[in-house]
Amino acid sequence: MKDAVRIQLEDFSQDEEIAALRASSKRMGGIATFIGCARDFSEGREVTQISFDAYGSMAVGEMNKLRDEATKKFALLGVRIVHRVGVVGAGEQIVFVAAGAEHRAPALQACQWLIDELKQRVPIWKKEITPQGEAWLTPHP
Amino acid sequence: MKDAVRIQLEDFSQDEEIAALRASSKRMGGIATFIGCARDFSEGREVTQISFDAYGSMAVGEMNKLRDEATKKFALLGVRIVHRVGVVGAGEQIVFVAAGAEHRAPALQACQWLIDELKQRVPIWKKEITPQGEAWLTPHP
Amino acid sequence: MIRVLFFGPVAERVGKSEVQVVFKAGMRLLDVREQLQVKYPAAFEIVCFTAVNGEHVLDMSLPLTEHSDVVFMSKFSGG
Amino acid sequence: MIRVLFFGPVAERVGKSEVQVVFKAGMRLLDVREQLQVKYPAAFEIVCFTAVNGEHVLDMSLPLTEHSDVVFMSKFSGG
Repeated sequence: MKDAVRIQLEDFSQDEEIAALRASSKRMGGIATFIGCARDFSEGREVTQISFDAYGSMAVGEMNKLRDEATKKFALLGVRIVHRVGVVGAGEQIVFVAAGAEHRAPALQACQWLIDELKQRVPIWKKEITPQGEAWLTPHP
Repeated sequence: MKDAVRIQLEDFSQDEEIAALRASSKRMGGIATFIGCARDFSEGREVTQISFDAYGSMAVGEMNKLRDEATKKFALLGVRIVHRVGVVGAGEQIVFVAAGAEHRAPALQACQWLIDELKQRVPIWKKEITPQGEAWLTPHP
Repeated sequence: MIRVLFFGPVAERVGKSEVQVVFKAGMRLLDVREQLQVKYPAAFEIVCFTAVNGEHVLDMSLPLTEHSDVVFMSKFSGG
Repeated sequence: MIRVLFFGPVAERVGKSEVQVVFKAGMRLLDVREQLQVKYPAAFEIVCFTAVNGEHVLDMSLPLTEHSDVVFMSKFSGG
């Protein structure tokens, strides 16, 4: 069984992640997920690939903290967080977050909280590769 | 290709639905999904199965309206809605909603709006089958 | 004929999923409802929504046409 | 030795992903930062966060121990 929280080079399967999440409890009435994808266009520039650099050990540590905090805050029955690193092509999947709870409201709230916090707290950096060259993305405040 | 909006007896695959959703646009930066599952416990009773009755043609009509309204309201690039009917075992999947947008905020908001509205507007009814007998579920106001 | 459909808990209380009501010129939605409410009072206790030809209808004075599909529905519990 | 790591845009501006700083008794996080900031001013322009041994640190007066891992990071852009 793959870790519930991990970074990896390869793509992920929602079916596999959701099956693993649901295996943890039959009390789960609602599962909310978020998938971030590599867009082929960003701030007016065509983007062909995105390259990710990560401070791996800390990234996984922070993602596990997010999982624990969300579980307490929203009384979740399960959480999965997967982030890809390396090079991802336009249109490919980058990040997956899933939150399972007895009812839908906490699952949906937790999913939004998890992706918002992940972007704030997890040491991963994105470089956009365009036909004109490469540039590290500067996040908006 | 399966319809983006449908009711069906059989289970669904998230991977298939997400692939179909993503095929519609490479501008999609965020996809939010909600999966409703049959819980094995409801209001103190053990539930072994859930049976669904639907006013099929109107249900699909209303689900298509939800799709169109959400697409306008949240500037979505894609929506998928799948609801199962017939008999579903405890722990199985019941409903799937996915919203894809350029950015994550509208995708997440649309996903929540879609599942909330679906519950209000789509003519489908749920009967809980327990070891003590069967009972149509009375939704809370 | 007006075809009247029932689903889920309403169908259970009516004891069937479909009944026919003879169409009369000038017939309104509320005429059909009143006629059936007398026959199936327990079912109509839980009726919250009405649809005509697959569309939600709030105005019970809606005139019906021959061969309309009318559905009296309890609160939805899908999802 | 203190091992100092750089990632993403900071590593690009430093020109490498790791440097070593000689540990001295009583050394604080800000001593390491000042020493490197002079050498790599362009990189430190975009540094927003600091971690010691994999944990976010806000207090720059934190005393370091021999063999600490220190990371100076720009704003995250994952997800």
